[in-house]
Amino acid sequence: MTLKTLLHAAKGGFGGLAATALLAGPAFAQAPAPALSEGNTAWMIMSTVLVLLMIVPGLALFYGGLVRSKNMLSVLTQVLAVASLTMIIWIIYGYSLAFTAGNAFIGGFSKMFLAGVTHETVNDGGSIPEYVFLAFQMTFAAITPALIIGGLVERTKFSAILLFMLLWVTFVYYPLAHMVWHADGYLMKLGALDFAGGTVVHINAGIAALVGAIMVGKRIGYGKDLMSPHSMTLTFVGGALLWIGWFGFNAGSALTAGPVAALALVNTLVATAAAALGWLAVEWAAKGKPSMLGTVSGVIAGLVAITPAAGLVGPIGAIVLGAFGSVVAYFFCTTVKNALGYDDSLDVFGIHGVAGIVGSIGTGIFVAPVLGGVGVEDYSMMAQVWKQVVAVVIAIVWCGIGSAILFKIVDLIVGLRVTVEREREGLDLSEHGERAYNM
Amino acid sequence: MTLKTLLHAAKGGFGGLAATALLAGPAFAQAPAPALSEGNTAWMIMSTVLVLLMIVPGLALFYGGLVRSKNMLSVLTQVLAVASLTMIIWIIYGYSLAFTAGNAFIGGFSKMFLAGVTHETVNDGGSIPEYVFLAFQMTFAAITPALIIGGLVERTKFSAILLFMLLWVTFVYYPLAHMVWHADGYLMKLGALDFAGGTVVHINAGIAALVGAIMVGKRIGYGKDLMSPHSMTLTFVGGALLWIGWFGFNAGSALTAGPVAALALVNTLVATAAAALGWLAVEWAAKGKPSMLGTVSGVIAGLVAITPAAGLVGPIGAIVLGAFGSVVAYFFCTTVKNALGYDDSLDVFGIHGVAGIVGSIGTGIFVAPVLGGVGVEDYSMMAQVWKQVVAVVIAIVWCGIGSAILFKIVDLIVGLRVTVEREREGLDLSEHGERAYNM
Amino acid sequence: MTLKTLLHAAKGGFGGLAATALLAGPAFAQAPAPALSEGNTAWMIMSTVLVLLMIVPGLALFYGGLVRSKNMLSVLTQVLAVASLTMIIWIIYGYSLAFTAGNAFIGGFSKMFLAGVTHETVNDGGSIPEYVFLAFQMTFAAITPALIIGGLVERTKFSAILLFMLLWVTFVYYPLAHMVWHADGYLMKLGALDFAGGTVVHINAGIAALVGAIMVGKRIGYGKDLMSPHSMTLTFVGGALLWIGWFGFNAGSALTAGPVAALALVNTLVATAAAALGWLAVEWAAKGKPSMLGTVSGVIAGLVAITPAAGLVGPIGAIVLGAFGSVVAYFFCTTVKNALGYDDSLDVFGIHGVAGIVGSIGTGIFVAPVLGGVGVEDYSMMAQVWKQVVAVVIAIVWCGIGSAILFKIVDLIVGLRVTVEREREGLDLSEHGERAYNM
Amino acid sequence: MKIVMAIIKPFKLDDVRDALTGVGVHGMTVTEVKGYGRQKGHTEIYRGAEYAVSFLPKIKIEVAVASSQVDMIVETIAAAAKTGQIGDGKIFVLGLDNALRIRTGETDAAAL
Amino acid sequence: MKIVMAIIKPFKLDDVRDALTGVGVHGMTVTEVKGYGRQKGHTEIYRGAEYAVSFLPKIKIEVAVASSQVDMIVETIAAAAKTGQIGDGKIFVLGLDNALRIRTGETDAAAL
Amino acid sequence: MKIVMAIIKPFKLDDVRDALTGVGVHGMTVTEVKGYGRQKGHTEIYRGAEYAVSFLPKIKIEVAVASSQVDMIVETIAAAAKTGQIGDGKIFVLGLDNALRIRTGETDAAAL
Ligand SMILES: Nc1ncnc2c1ncn2[C@@H]1O[C@H](COP(=O)(O)OP(=O)(O)O)[C@@H](O)[C@H]1O
Ligand SMILES: Nc1ncnc2c1ncn2[C@@H]1O[C@H](COP(=O)(O)OP(=O)(O)O)[C@@H](O)[C@H]1O
Ligand SMILES: Nc1ncnc2c1ncn2[C@@H]1O[C@H](COP(=O)(O)OP(=O)(O)O)[C@@H](O)[C@H]1O
Repeated sequence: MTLKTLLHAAKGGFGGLAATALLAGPAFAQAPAPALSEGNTAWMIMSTVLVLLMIVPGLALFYGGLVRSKNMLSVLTQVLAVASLTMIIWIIYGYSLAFTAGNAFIGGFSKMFLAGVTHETVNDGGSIPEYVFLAFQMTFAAITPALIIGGLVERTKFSAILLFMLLWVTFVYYPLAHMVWHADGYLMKLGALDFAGGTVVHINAGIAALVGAIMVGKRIGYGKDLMSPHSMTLTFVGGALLWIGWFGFNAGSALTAGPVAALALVNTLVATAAAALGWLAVEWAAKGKPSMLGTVSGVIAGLVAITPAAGLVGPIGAIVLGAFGSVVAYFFCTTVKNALGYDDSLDVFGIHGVAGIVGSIGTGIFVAPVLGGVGVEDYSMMAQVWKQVVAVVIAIVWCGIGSAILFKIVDLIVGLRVTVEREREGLDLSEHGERAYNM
Repeated sequence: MTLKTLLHAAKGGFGGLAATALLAGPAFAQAPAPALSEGNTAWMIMSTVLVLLMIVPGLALFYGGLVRSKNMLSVLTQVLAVASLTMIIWIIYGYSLAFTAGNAFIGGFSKMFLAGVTHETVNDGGSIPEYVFLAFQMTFAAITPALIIGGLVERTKFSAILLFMLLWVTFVYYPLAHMVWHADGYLMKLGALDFAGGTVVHINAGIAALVGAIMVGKRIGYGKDLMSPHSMTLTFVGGALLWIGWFGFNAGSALTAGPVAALALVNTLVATAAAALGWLAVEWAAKGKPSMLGTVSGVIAGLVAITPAAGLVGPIGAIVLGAFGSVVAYFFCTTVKNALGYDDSLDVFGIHGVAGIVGSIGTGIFVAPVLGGVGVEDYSMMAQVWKQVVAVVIAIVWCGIGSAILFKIVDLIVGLRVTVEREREGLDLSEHGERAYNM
Repeated sequence: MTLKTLLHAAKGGFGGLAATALLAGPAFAQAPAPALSEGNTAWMIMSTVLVLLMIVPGLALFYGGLVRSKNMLSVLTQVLAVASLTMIIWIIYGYSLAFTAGNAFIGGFSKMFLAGVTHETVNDGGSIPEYVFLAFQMTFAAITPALIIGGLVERTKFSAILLFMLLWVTFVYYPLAHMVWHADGYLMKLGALDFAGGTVVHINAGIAALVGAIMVGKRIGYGKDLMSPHSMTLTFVGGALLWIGWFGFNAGSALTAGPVAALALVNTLVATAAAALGWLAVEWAAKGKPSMLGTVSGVIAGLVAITPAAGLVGPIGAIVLGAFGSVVAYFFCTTVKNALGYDDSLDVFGIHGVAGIVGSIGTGIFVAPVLGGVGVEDYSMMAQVWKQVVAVVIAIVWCGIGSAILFKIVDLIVGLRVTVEREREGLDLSEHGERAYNM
Repeated sequence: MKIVMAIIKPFKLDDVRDALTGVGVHGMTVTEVKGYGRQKGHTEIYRGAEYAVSFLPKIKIEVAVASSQVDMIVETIAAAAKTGQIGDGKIFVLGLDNALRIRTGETDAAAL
Repeated sequence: MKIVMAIIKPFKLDDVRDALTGVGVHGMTVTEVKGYGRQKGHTEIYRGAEYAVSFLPKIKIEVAVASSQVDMIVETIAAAAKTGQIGDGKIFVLGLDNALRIRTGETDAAAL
Repeated sequence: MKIVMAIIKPFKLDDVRDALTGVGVHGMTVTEVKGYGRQKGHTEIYRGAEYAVSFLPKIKIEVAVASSQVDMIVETIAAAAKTGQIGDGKIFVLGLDNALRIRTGETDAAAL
């Protein structure tokens, strides 16, 4: 059995899910019966926990280490509060809007407050409880808005961030998730590939952060004052935990503990390693010194680049994709950003947006069996790359316009930015009444 | 099949265990044969590792970040040493006292030094090796004494802490664990619900810490000197890792990777998110600023509140329980504690004790099928709440009296408190001969 | 069924693998069919992730916290870059050299670039995808060189470290892994026991670090200047995460989620706890104060000592082995090192080398069924201990000579050491152009 | 005018600050320093390495005052900072030629 | 010679450094300090505990200068450090008897 | 009496402390400071952002001494702190009007 029918067989679930049934080699062929699998359930519970680990403490530390110490707690609080808020919304209407039948762009309200979800309902593949499936997806819907924070740090009001994220998941994230991952979704039907969330999560967050960085404006003293990261150690820890958690994100997107997850596991190791070495090498060549922050930035860029491709390309394809995504992201973070002058403070666009685009388009290339990929039915590289480009463009446009409107609305309601005095004092004291360190 | 017979079917094991067999929906009904399940075993090994993650580095950092830097290492050492000590005791006689037949209050000595435990013995449900079951329970018996440390920090002798914990697990923890989780146990027979350890772990630790805080006395300068936490960042990391590890604690208490664990997974996500938002909201309203420490304190309060209920209530019940537990804990930590003037330094009672009580009693309410819970046989809300109250009162009385006696004994033998000079110098130097930071 | 035929039944795989099939008790006997197991796969994916967690952030923090803050980032970058580099080499030729047929000392090139590895290939036991097996082994091949860094910190060139590690895995690690873990391997055939890598990983890394420490020379000011660890907190966190991740290392080496993993789980808990208490106790007795660093050092020593024995000895044997390994390591780190005067900066030899030797030889003793071990066919304590000694000696000689030659080569090509000015300024600024902290 | 520079034990800072406020001093500048003196330090042990640490944490307080107030202020600080144990610290008085308040441009006594 | 010691707001350090470089001062020593004065502090809350923090972060700059340059340098610092808001800080001038450059042994004005 | 204030390279602290102890000085106060001077700083790069850091870590040592001892002490410090490379630092001597040992109330020379 081959993988040719991969995406067209998807029946209302997650891209990776359908993949699993189809990837089944001989060893697996006896057991695709729609019974709960304790092994798959064990893996998917862990995957859910791993994605939560990416958010707290992973992302919170990765971002927090990069700001000045007077704003550390604001970052930590924002990440935690945004994740908490979007988890509750997920239960109320998010899961329903993203994963129930509706039209090509959005689901319905039939599962609001998890109506109809019980111990006995299972996911579409049938091998894990629906509770696990919705919890796993919940963490995706929570990390994506949290990623956006990186473009807004050190100057944005806490209230503005909460309000924006509430609106953004509703009007930008849930529709895009529906388009990409639901059987009726526009991009799913188109045949665009996104194994674990390259468009829905990374391009989406990258674009929103870029729009936000521009609309909120630069930090006081940007480009003039020393704004060195207050703790590179914490950034390292956060980056490392993002890598660790990303195995839940990528290999978990198989929704089973089988060969697809296995391939995603290997790819999430080697694409990342290659990306770390890639950034390190170009930086060493270009600036004379290979930096820790560069190496860790490469790690993240590699993880982003392999996300849409994790269960679809071979390990050598993964190495190439990771290294290439990393080098392109390096170029954006160091050259393009400075040239254009916007203050995407923690490079959400430069890393997640850029490597996400590279990965999404590259998936269309490296999925080719001749390049070691698993292939899709009637594969033609040109056609597949075109579908990938369409998906990327739709994500950029949808998110770009949506985010701009929502930032404007939030600005009108609560105001986006703190006062100059508060910004200078630091958000920890002015917005949260605490200090991070009292050594 | 319903869950009505839940607790009465428990046959010598853990509350959650019996639940599993009974929760089996159609998909599961074919497979309750008493064979080892690799999926369940995989999940339970991970759950054990996750609970260990709660202790080190989770709890150690959560507590350590809150003390002054001169006492940081004392907290880390205490947590690690107490966990190590109680793990060894668990092998020697703890497992036997807690989980073998005896009377309604304590087990026997038949499994001292793990006598009779082999590769071939399994847990009562039959699906995981007994080694895994006893390792999982070992981590519970290790984290509970470690929690108590929070009431004693910055002034208690290291030797006193070790001696107290040795006595305390023997005379307070093992009996209570037996009463609640063994088939012969008094509270198990009574029908009190405690899915993952609300009474045994949290109320128990909270009360012991309160007694300890009072008997050891206030720190020098308490209420007068600035005692701000030395690193809120570490407290955040610790809190986040507690959340991560708590999935092992709660969903692991299902002892299987099936629908019960799935429900506990969802509840441990949403109760916590709701609790974080709950504390944040009341603090914002009451003090004008939502703090990071408040949000993380809400996380812990929510986790504590959902612990006894994790596999028993529905997600909406979990949200209510989490938010409510958090708000009540807020009130205790900020108002009641100051009014009464005891120095429960890191709010073990205020958070674990208080939210534990809220959760234990709330479990009796939200387990109601009409409120989305899984129900118990012959459920009546009044009756069930009464059983829960009895269990709470027994835990409080047993632990309160026991702890007071043991603290007194330890005071007589080695003395509870370091000298004023040592306290002022900091326990790191005076008790351990090291400093935490040399930047 | 007993375990007597344990090692002789190994058919081309990992020691622990064969063990599993044989350990099967009654409950297991029905299911040893060579089909993929979702439960085993779930556990082995998690084990792989756990070993990665040992490297980043685990080992990086454990080591990083012990250096002065001016060298913090150099340690973090070295660990991350070395792991990344050796992962890519693993794909190119490492896996092939270690795990394909060849002669008794090295494998062949048949699986270069993972040739022939597909979705459908499985490990030798047949229950997990080959992708998972090779990913798991990849993390072992990455952590071992990373461990060596501890002997070289604060003075070695970044380029020298990368080049050395590239050569070292090729000429020292892959051959030794092949000898110990491949069916044709010299030490496998000899019948030497190494459950999870006592010789291949720990003795190997310990010896290489010792050779490196001597050949690179002492740090400027060693033995004279205050070189206190810059953050004991980070060392604690790293040590704790090493413990957490080590469950993947040890229990994962069973390659299945069954009774062998269960035993390794228990042993990895209790040997470590005993070792922590062991170091704490001797230090308290000898120096008057039990230190945090001592307790954590005990943790690592215990983990190292139990590594070769994890699935082979009983829990009581594990306690003895852990405590003994810890005390011997204490003696080396505090007395022998000072007497001999070499600057094995972070005690890689003192802990990994020494406890690794104790554990390897002790495995030959405590595997005895009469001491609670699982036994091997035709067991005789003298004979088995002799085999263990032979394995240890071969590892020491092979690694000692190989490492010395490779360090010499690297010295000739790029030079081992930075200039005095760069060393004094700190490697973070001089080699990486960054500072770790800007508080 | 004079600058009174006191080296005290860290835990006495609040007492000294309160005492100074009590006698009408409403400005001071504080620095974390390390002191070496008769008070003996401690030994730290990190695995095999033992270090005798002879520098102890101290607080330096600098107060600019009118010359007429110097004695009173020195006494106030001394009284508040005293524990009677070795390591209590020193008070030094230095000459101060000029003072300026940046915000207003006021000088000398008016600037304090 | 004199030592000019200025206590300023932290975010003004770069401005002051640039201004001093502009008038030919090429050496200075900077210390992180905490200041107590008219500028009111803030309140921090950690769960139940509220602390009024009255010491605020400030930067102390010390510049040794020839006596003839003192006024110019005080003015330069004052101009660069001024925001007009409370807490801008102080400038103190102290007498300096001798100066020595360790590297060369040069003394007094030549050492600066 | 005088206050000798030396700005030195951090890694020279132990040498200077030992040299001072050698000539009978048994008290000093040490502060971590940042120095700006002829010694050029370094460049740090954090992704796209390059910062030229001109303040370098230095150590400030303050020793109160009897006037008669000043020259000897200045020489001792200078000798111990010297590497001959740019950035070795300065030694400043300031006048000291009074000194007091808080513990005993001893003043002036007896307080040192
Ligand atoms: N000659 C000195 N110059 C500057 N500071 C000093 C001098 N002597 C002591 N100090 C400071 O005063 C502190 C207390 O001095 P010490 O001799 O320990 O105790 P005591 O003042 O009680 O005799 C020292 O830690 C140091 O900071
Ligand atoms: N008498 C003083 N002696 C030493 N430092 C002082 C004195 N008064 C004020 N300072 C320093 O100057 C800073 C600013 O003083 P403050 O009274 O707050 O504002 P302003 O200078 O605008 O009146 C203080 O934080 C403190 O560091
Ligand atoms: N005019 C000055 N006033 C105060 N401190 C100074 C002055 N000039 C230099 N320093 C201090 O002395 C240190 C060394 O000075 P620098 O010019 O770099 O080297 P050198 O002393 O060898 O000429 C500086 O880092 C600074 O801390």
